[in-house]
Amino acid sequence: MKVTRRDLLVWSAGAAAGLMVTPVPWKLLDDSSIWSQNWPWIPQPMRGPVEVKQTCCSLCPNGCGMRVRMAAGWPVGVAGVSSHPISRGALCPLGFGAHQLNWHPQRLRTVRHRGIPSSWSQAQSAFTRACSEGPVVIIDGYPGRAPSSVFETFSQKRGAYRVAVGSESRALAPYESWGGVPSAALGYDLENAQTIVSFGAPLLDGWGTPGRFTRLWAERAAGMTDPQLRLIQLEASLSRTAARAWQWIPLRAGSDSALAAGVARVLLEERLVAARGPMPPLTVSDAAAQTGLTPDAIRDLARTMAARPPVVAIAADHNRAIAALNVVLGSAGARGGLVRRSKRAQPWISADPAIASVRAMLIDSSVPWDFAPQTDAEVFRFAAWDGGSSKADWLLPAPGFLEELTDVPTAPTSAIETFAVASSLVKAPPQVQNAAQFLCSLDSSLSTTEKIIHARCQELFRARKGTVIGQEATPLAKFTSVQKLEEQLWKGAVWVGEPSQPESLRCELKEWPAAVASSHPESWLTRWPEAVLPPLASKLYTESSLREMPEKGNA
Amino acid sequence: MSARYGMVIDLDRCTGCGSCMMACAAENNVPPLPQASARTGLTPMLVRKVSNGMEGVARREAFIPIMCMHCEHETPCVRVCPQQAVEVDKATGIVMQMPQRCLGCRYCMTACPYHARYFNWRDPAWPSGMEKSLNPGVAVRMRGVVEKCNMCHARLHSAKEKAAAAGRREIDPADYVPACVEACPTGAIRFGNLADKNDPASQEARSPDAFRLLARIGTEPKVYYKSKEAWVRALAESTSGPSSKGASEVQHG
Amino acid sequence: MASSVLTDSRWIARGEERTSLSRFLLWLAPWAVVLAVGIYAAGLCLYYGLNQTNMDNRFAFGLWIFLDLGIIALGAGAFFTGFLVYILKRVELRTILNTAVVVGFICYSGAVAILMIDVGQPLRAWFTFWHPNTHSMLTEVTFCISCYLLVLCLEYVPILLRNRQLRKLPSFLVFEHQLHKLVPVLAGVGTLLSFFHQGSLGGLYGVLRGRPFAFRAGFFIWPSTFFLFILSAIASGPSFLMLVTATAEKVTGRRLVPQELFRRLGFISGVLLGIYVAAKSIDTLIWLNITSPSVGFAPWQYYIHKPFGTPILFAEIVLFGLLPAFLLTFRRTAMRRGWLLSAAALACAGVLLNRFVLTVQTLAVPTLAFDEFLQYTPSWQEIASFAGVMAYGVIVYSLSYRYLPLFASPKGEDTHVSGD
Amino acid sequence: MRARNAVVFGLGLAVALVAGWVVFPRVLYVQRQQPIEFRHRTHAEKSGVADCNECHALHEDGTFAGIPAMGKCAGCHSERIGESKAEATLVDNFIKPGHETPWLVYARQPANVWFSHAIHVKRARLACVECHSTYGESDQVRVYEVNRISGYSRDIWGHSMSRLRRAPHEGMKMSDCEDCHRWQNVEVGCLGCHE
Repeated sequence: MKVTRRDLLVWSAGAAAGLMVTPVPWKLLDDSSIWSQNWPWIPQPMRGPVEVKQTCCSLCPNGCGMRVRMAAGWPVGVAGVSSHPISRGALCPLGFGAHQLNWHPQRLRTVRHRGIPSSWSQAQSAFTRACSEGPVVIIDGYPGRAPSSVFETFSQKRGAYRVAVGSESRALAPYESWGGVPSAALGYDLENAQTIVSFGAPLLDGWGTPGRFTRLWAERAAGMTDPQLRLIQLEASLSRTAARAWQWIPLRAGSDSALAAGVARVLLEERLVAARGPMPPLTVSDAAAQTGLTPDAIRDLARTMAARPPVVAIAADHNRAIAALNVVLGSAGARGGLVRRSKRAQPWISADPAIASVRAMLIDSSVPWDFAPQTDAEVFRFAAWDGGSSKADWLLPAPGFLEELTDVPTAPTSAIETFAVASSLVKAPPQVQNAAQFLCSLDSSLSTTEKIIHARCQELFRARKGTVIGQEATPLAKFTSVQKLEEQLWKGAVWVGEPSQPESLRCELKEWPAAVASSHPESWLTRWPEAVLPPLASKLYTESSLREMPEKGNA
Repeated sequence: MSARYGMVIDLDRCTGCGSCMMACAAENNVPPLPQASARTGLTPMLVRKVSNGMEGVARREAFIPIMCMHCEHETPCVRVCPQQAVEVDKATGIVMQMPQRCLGCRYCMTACPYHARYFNWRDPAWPSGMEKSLNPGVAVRMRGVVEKCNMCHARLHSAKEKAAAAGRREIDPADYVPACVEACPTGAIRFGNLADKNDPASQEARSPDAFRLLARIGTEPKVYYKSKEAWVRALAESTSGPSSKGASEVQHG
Repeated sequence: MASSVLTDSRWIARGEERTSLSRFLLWLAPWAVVLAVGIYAAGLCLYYGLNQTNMDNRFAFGLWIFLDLGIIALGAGAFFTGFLVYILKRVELRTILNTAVVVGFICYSGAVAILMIDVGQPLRAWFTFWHPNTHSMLTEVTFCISCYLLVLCLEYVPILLRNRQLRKLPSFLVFEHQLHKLVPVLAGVGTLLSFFHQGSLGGLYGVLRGRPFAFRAGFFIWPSTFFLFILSAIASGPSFLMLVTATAEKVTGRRLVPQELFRRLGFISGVLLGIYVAAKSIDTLIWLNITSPSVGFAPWQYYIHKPFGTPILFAEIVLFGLLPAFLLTFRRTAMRRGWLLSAAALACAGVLLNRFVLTVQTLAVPTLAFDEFLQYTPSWQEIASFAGVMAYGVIVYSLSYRYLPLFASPKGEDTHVSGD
Repeated sequence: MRARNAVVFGLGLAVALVAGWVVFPRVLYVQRQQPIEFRHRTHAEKSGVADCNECHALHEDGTFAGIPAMGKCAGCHSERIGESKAEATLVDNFIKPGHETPWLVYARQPANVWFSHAIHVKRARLACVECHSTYGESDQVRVYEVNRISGYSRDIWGHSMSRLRRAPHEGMKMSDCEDCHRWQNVEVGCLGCHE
């Protein structure tokens, strides 16, 4: 039988009609749409048990309380802890994306020697050799922790221990020289201040522990025409803080010292304050000329400041004139001003970026990437993320977010002492260790971080002072054993010391400090110096134009 | 009981830090795509910087967080969606966007006066390994669909589940707080049930300082704003900028 | 000559004079290249997603939607001619009926093809049929356009089957004959469907409460743009048919339809355009003075953004509305082919401008006080895929012209007008 | 002529029907074996587990444990009990190295679905068998079938391609959820069940 073209057509018609009453077209239509809802190349969240852990953030020295949601053992979300006495439930914007940092494309996972993959044993032998050949400097960006103590002990015999701290801590240095109290023991008693005069300090934009001032400002100043807390921002440009301040006074960039001097002069001349310091050499009209303000504006500012004590001036950086203004105001060592929060803190020596005649330099991962030392020494830099420094001979992969055990000492600007423990909640990648572990592996006589934390807990327990704030606040005296205390701290509780004694800081100032050209860098949140940010932050700020991105693009 | 979830955002308290944006994006598994740009980005919560248009000492700036306003009446996006991928939930008043139903026609985006809807112009992607940090309560969207603020629905799910396990019908309000509200360091965002007269958010929404964006269009948005600053109110309530040269600092392009 | 080797005279209707196959292929070649590039661009959009376009979150609709709306309006000639011929019994328009069907088919299939690229998830487009939101204008558009495309296919098939070779299959001839009986019914159905989707396309923007530039008051559930779109579509449809035929005459060098038919089409177009302009003017006045101010938008603020100043409104109503309406109806100008065709072109440009204003200006104009005016430039992929659709149109039209009795009367007798 | 046409047409029809109803399902679904031969009944009888909840626990916060983690198995199977091959696989391949067993979950919904066992079990008081049938009393693991295109378990659509005959554990498509909700007068919005 001959198959004709016609047969083929009729057959196809039958097949087509038949196909319509089979599942084929309908199921394919359905399945293909379901396929498009579950494309295999779209990542899906992990399945697994969900739990919430409380800890403290150790990414910067401010140690905000953090609640970390974990799914299948990985952190999947971060929130603040509202019971935390300093951070009060807030985090900095970057904190909310911190759980993604460990997966950052710039994460360091292997030892690198001058850009070439190397190994820990080679790094160890290189460091041991360096130690035997000459002095070694260890630079710490987050002093006061248990690892810092490891660094100090190690460098006592072999070289020097130095710290590279942020501008907030540097702003406290003048009081150390005038009052003899280590700046590590000083803080601002913001909670009792009624007038806060900020010389360009980004108070509402990442200054100090973010939650502390923003919460305070929100409760006592936000949206009020006559706020309980007067925030006066003296700054050349309309920053985020200036935009929200009770008063914004734009002054010429870099003229903060002149303004401080001018204000101090008015205060003393008009006897608005009891004379506690020397008369600044600068006249009000000179100050006006330098700052671009009118002499009357400076007088008004001085009167406003004196009108609502306690008043405190906050410098953005190491500015001695502003510190001197606080002395004139009587705010150094007074309620609502600068206070000494700790009796135990040791003075530390700031790291000078130009360090010569050193054989080797070990930089801890807590040191920000903008600290780029000019030295001939062999540099061993620990870091969790490659921030793009070319200066390090050795790049050593350090634990990232929540990957290491550390204690969290008092935040730099805090008025009261705190102590917390950040335990290691996430398993670190195999090739990773921190500087303290590295040193302990070289010198077995060193106490490990764990032992130091244990010792500190015992010390706290013996002192029987302060309160432990966990699920609820418990006076430390009620703890029956150090184990109980440790258990609480490891679960994310915070120990809070007793209120500070303002009078224990006394500043002697013979003459007005010579003007130092102040160039306070923009807030780390306004223009990020660090190249490593949570990828979400990079994305969101690009899309919202809320903040300027670092010049060099990164993921 | 049928709730009407809404928010009151105190603009005088907003410092423009961006915590809400970060918390929102992290909660909702927004991909950190490196090709991000202001025009094709994905910001279910977007803080916009506005100014009074002046320069020098007279200049004032404020920040306005923009998100889905969860319009109650004639919800523009719900009316236009051809295949019911958006709806106003009867029980909560939340305007729900279902990316899995969406065909990506973007008609809802042209309908939304607040530009609070975002299209997935690209397939989502994370740096290798980062998918382990995804929130398990929120499904990742694929390219070609529209998404927006769903008022952190995953948190409502958890709250409901917790209530069911405890044998309760109603959720505990403390269990359901959207990520942006929780993250705001100044407590500028108040979240609550607007249908409940005793709810603090509902009371604040009725305060004389409260207003809504483009309220005259008549869509009854459930996100309120408040500010004591006259220029902020004038700018937010009016429909045209203070001057023809852009009042907005948000640079598009 | 190559044509002696390669010939397709078997397929060309008896008695028709057509250019040689090689010349024809030469004519098709550039269009085929454009089509190929268009398919490639469309493929890029489907494979990589819509990031290949320059659309963004504010400009969620771009070139594609504008041109879709435009060609669907211009394609309205198909249903309207059918309506005139079969419902209103204007038999003198029969000559142009096949052209109208082919042009309509091209416009609609092209528009649907572009829409399938334009949506982010084409695989889920059928959800509209399965989970329709009956309140949405887009649902109405989707249903009507897909149904009407089916109708156009059914109308196109009889024309296709009258090809010289295809006619040889006896069952095809029967099929064609049966289908042909259906054509008046199809014309009626098509009219109804078209009426609704042309209107819904206008409603698409008119209902946008959140876009006061587009939002219009209306009757019952339909905003005024619903009716304006129908009017402008049927006004420009005949003009577009006239332009297409005139272009075909120019390209082939033959007179295909009598000049009288052009005049008649022009007159229909002109009268409807006049009605449209009047309605549009009233609508604009109501919108500027009542609708828009009532939601807090002062009329001036729509027109402060260059290049969308008031001149564009003037152009839309007067230059591309009133003027062609006058030229098409006024006897002295309508008698002159040049004037007539220019007026038809103006009318078509006018409907395109209207669609442009409604799609693009609506999105460009800010709604929030702190929004800004935005601009958008289509990417090459957008332009190329649309150019591909145009090339597809030219190719389908050329093939239809060559192999099908386009200008024959639908009865099938060789009574077509062959010029020269 | 007509008869011939009818026969040819019928032939086409028949081929399509066979292809669509018989061949197509076999092509569309792939069969996969579970990693271990697991017997619900043995566990119920030998270890005295009476309640599904003992292994498939509902946590206090309402989250559902699903298939128990390795730790639960290791409670008894830290060393081999018995001689079976499955026992060896379990202990040597999973428990000792500490790997989770990659069970193929018959009722697995995609990531965009939020299903709360707590709400259905605690509030609506649905018994396990109403959705999962009597699989908990079975003596062997079923074959797991996966859809090649959508990646879904066959239980979601159900074994009957026409969806006309369905066992209780089959049919977990959205329309099935909707049907039950409609019967029970439970009104939920899209995001009531979607993530």
